[in-house]
Amino acid sequence: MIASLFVEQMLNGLQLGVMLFLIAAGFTLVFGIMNLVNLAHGSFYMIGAYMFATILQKVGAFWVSIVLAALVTGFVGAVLERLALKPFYRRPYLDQVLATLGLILFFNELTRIIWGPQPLNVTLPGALNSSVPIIVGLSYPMIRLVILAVGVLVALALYLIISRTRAGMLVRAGASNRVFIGALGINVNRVFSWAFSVGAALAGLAGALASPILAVEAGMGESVLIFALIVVVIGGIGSFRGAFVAAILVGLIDTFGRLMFPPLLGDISVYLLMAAILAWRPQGLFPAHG
Amino acid sequence: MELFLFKPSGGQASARRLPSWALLVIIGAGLALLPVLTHLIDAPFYITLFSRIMIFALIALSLGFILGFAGLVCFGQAAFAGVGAYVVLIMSDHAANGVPLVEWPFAIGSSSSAFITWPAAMLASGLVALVIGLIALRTRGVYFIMLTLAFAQMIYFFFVNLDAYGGEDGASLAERSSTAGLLDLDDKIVFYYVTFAILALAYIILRKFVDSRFGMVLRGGRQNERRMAALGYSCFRYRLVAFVISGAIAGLAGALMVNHGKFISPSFMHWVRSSDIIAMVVLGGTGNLMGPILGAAAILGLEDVLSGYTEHWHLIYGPLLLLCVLFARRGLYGILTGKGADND
Amino acid sequence: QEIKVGFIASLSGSQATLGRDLLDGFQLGVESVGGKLGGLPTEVLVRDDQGKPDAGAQAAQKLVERDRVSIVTGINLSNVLLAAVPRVLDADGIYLSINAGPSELAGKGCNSHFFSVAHQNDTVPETMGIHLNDLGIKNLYVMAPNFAAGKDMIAGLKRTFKGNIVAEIYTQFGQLDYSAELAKLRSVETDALFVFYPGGMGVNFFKQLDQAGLKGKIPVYTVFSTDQDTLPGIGDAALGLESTAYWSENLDNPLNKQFVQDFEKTYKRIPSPRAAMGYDGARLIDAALKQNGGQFKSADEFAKALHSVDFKSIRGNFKFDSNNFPIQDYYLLKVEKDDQGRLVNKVIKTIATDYADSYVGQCKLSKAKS
Amino acid sequence: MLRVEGLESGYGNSRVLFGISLLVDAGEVVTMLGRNGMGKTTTIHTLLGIVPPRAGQVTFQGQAIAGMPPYRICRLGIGLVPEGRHVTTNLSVEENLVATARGPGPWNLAEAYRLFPRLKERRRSMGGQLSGGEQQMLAISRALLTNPSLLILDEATEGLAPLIREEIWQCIRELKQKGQSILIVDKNIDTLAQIADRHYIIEKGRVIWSGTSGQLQSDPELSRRHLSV
Amino acid sequence: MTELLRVCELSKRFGGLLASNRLSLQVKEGETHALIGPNGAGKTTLMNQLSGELSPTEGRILFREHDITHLPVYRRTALGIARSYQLTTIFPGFSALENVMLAVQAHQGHSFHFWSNARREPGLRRPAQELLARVGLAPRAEVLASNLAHGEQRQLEIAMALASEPTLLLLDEPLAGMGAEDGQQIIGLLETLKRQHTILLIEHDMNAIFSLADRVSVLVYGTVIATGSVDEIRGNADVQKAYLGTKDEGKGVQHA
Ligand SMILES: Nc1ncnc2c1ncn2[C@@H]1O[C@H](COP(=O)(O)OP(=O)(O)OP(=O)(O)O)[C@@H](O)[C@H]1O
Ligand SMILES: Nc1ncnc2c1ncn2[C@@H]1O[C@H](COP(=O)(O)OP(=O)(O)OP(=O)(O)O)[C@@H](O)[C@H]1O
Ligand SMILES: CC(C)C[C@H](N)C(=O)O
Ligand SMILES: [Mg+2]
Ligand SMILES: [Mg+2]
Repeated sequence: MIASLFVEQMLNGLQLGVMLFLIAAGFTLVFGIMNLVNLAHGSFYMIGAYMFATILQKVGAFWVSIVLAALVTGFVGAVLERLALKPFYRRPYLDQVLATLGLILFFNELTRIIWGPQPLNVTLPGALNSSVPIIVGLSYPMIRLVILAVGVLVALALYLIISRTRAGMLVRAGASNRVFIGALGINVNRVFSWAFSVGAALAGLAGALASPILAVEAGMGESVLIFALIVVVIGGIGSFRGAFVAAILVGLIDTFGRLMFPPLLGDISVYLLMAAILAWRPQGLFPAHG
Repeated sequence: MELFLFKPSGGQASARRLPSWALLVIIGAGLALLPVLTHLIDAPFYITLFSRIMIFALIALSLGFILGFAGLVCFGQAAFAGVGAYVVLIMSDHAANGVPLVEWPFAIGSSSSAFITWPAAMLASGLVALVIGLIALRTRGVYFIMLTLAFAQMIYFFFVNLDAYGGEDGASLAERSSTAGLLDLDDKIVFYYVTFAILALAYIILRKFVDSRFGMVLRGGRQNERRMAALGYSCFRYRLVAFVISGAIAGLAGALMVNHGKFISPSFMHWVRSSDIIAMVVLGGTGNLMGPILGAAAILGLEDVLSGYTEHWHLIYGPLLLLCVLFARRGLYGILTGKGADND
Repeated sequence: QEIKVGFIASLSGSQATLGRDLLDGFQLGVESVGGKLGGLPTEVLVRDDQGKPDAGAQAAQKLVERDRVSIVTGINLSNVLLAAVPRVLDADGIYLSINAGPSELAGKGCNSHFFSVAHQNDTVPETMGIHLNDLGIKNLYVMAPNFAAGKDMIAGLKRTFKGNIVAEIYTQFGQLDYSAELAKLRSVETDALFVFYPGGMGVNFFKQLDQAGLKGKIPVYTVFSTDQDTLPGIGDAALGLESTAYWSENLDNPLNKQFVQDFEKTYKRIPSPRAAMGYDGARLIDAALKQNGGQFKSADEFAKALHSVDFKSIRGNFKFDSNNFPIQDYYLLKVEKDDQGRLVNKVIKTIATDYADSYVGQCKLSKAKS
Repeated sequence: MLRVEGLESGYGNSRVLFGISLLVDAGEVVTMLGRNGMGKTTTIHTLLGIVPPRAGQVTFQGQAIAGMPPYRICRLGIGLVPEGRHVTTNLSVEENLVATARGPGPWNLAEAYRLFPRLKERRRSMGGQLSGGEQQMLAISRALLTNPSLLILDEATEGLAPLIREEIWQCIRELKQKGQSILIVDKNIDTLAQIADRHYIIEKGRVIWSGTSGQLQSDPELSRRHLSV
Repeated sequence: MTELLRVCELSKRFGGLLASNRLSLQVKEGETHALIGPNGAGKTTLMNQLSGELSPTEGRILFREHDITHLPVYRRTALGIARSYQLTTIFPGFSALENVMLAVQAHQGHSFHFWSNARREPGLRRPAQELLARVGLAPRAEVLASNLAHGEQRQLEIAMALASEPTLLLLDEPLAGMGAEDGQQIIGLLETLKRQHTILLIEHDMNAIFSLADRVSVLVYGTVIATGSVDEIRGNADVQKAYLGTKDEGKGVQHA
């Protein structure tokens, strides 16, 4: 009994963790590396969820809808970057915060107008809506296993791209040296645009994956945004490895905290974790900038 | 580095539009005379609205002080205000039920008098700021922001779990604070002028602070902390004092807030609220004390006007915010006075 | 003279389906009396509280101070109601609740200008407690969101349920992911589960319960969570769930049949109890105004009329108790499919008749009268 | 190879360049000399498009490049060692070199490490952890690895120990022999006079003198007046 | 001459790298002591440990026989150690005068004054003006520091360092990026300071070193390989091999 509870909670925590990583990865791309605090990153999560709900209704095929939702969100990200965010790369953080706060309000309202103020509910096709036996006495929801798998695969792919490829280096070089990387023959604008879209697509992917277990509603991005921020900061701004470790840590602490701690402690466990880690290592677990 | 490398120079040359003292006079006189105006056009509701605006202006002012002059972007200003509000609520509640606030280790009686509860609110918020500051001020930049956010969220959840006072649902204040018969805070106009007086006083005091030796140390630390240390300053102490002052003022604003709405809930302390406060400061213009007041008025005023036209007012308001930041680089204060607000 | 009604409800967020149904029902009610409440030109000012007490309180304040409405109604959430009602009463307005019925306003805090036409929160789970006793359930696992109504629901249940409460779990209001709670539930021995999860919370809870393979394993009983404002969202995962309520789309009386038919025709969906109470609320205002000769003279006069008017509710038996909360009948409902394959709440049996709430004794209005 | 005519630019309201013209032929080593703040760096930044030109023409290998974004100009075959180094602080030394490397050409990682063995020792360190001089070596190698047809060095020997500085001059002599075109800004005028073919003296955004090394050395008055040497 | 600063067996480790390697050094009261060495030898790292911005892995730093190894920066300043940086660091948003006033205020130690306007205080203005005059910046007092020319910013930085009336001045490449004219001006300034302060100076400009320094220490791979008078060092074969180059370097850098 206790073993199965532990296993189930472990899986829940990991699933929340990879989910957070998908969101935090994009955020860290844009914030940690391109130096843009894009609070509207949460909106991509929301857009991904709405796109998935809409496409699934039309198409009916789960994987096609997931991929399309992520792609469409990436595209929305590309358009947004070009139209609204370009000028903000070199602005102080607070300007970025304010501008992207405005974008959050805009996107929330827009989804309310397009899809109505009530949450959408996504019903999964067939087998995905069932559960699979894992150990004796525990059958675990299929969809959560899918999220876990996709999240881990994406994390791995991302890690390889960022650490091993030239594109990854350029992205990491990013804002810290924008002008002179450009003067060495690199089209930094394009690198940034791509990185931004990929970040948006990852958030969209997270939103699409989450929509069957959560609800699709305007404003759904804000609550995950704050967790994504925490993940990025705990991990060390700009560090992917850090973001991954932190995401898993936050996922586990939150899941176990709600179960084992008294209510107040359960509610604040993640914040306590961040405060403790920052008190111990003021630059997060894996400071990226030397 | 590059940020400075290509900073267009000569921006100073833009024409001065309005001297800042004139702006101050306009704001002050406008607020002082507002009740007369609302009486003339029979729109008493605006007294309520502007009382609210001034309360938020006070919170924004308390943040503008540390943000603009010490570079401390605190993501928990609303939580400080909330603590102040709860202190007033809890003390008044105890007073109404005749239960002392604390019985151990020594008895502390309770009160609903503004002369006791409001300073108590400042004290409590200041103490909370002290504790948070002791830890958070050891970090910089984004890490500081996130730590203040973390502590603010802890306070938020503390009150969410405080079932005795409504938990997440919040609680109503039965009676406004008493003032030993001096003032009737139930009278909207009296309350308005009390709020106005407090805002004006806070402005004057902070104005003095930022130009004093203490203020110069804060500003220096904002521009170049490394250099400050090499000069022999420990910025930490000065920042801590500023942080506590700021927290106490926010606490006072909280005391006003709970008296204004006769209701307080943890959602007043949620991080989204604090981000609203930051928005007010940034929109108004950082690095001066009039900016936060202008920002609070602009945001709450715009909300009131726009929401009157359409329920989808965020669709306009959001992009408007973005455009304001894009084109009004120095905030509303900058637009009105033509001065660089951020130039220390 | 014209009559201005302020209508506040959660029109966005996780409780938005409730707000939508309340509003649709209310407006259908206004339509049903010719678009004029009490024969007066009627203006309904609609505001969204987003499910937040402070937003609701501010909306209420603006409605009474700026728009000068005489009657405010609509609020679906008890916590929002508790924050908003003082604003209305302070400004000498009337508040008529068509959904939320927090205990605070039924007992010590009752007020001659506050009415609830729908229910007092505790009563519904109290009748569920009676049903669970009848079933012989000994051990019960209890879950609800941590807010005013959630606390009332569990208090009500515990008032009548005689068995043992295995665990009493409060979750955050608006929580969407219940995986941790479900894991815990799976690890505990219990005869049955009682939950109160209105709106979006219910949709997620029941879906996840089903996905986790727990639904068939533990009998589940609920209140306010499997109505037409959540059923389409939950889908087949709701089949077979039992709840208690004072109204159902299948309640068999001519007025109700008419209402359900009209509602389905206008809005292309089955009405929920929220829609029904919105409808009743509008018609109650109409009846009270008519009793006063088609005028709103003063809040006091109108309140008197509200309390005393002989009003035909679509739920059948209905009258106001001395604390201005209803005395009414309660039924056991079960989610089944109708002949068109839609999920509906079938009325299984009557559990209590002329049932009053447990707070009326603490209300000073009652003492004045008795 | 590079021809600049009547180039004007500035920052914000202030004009810095008032019509600079200069020429670098294939295989030539050319310098810009001048006191602090006279506009040498600005000239380089303007011809590379980092600072937008306000007037004038720039042609590189026969192609007009004024107004193009910097990355396109540099891809045509210009390698810049910027004043102030500007190495990427959060990439390792090796990544700094690889990220922007471009071929084909004689320069590769091994060549760069042969030139600066110190960099090889520190190859795994982050750019930001290097000492000032190490960063300078990195900036030079980085530019060489783009295998440019024109190399531009802006104060490339600043902060270098005398020994290393001498090695850099030696390296430039070798490059020159291999036919590399180079534009140099530096304060070591005597050394430059030995290495370079021709010189431009810039004062207040104008070219006030140009000539060969021989002409420069034969006119000490010139140096004293315009370069305060 | 008595000993002012003593560094004993100082080590600083960055991961696998020993940036200071059992480094020992003495600076005598009143002397101008130059520190030279190849790039990456650990000169700046040593400076940072002396000023307190880095803390050593091992070893001790004694200032007037007090152990200051673990004191924070601001406490060392109070004891009389002031520094300038390899890259200019000033307060860009203040005028030159205000920059120095802040330094004077630090020295006076009364900064918890909340009420009177600091910018108008004669007690701060007058000393600050004097300091500006001393470094030759008096006419530029009201100019925003960020608008000063590079050389002027370095002068300003020295004025600020002087405000604490320091015994020991730590100067890291004060001539970096400076043309002949500005450089000459700074050298002149250092020559006058030399008489009133003990100076520890890092420079790659040999002319400056040879004209200013009383003694020179050569740092290679984190250790001092030689200390001596200018002439001793110039003639030292090890130093030539590790740093100066075999050719007569004096020629190459004559005009720097
Ligand atoms: N980013 C900038 N913004 C404003 N003015 C600038 C900027 N960069 C340089 N200047 C000004 O332009 C003029 C020319 O500067 P530039 O850097 O081109 O000189 P330089 O000849 O390279 O000097 P140095 O020998 O010091 O490197 C100077 O007056 C300088 O103050
Ligand atoms: N924070 C750090 N992390 C890792 N290595 C570092 C760090 N700081 C310095 N180093 C290394 O320590 C060595 C000494 O650096 P330092 O800056 O002291 O050299 P320096 O003697 O001042 O050189 P230069 O004359 O080039 O300025 C260098 O190899 C540098 O890469
Ligand atoms: C009826 C329920 C859906 C809501 C509950 N009565 C409340 O007060 O919030
Ligand atoms: Mg230059
Ligand atoms: Mg150095």
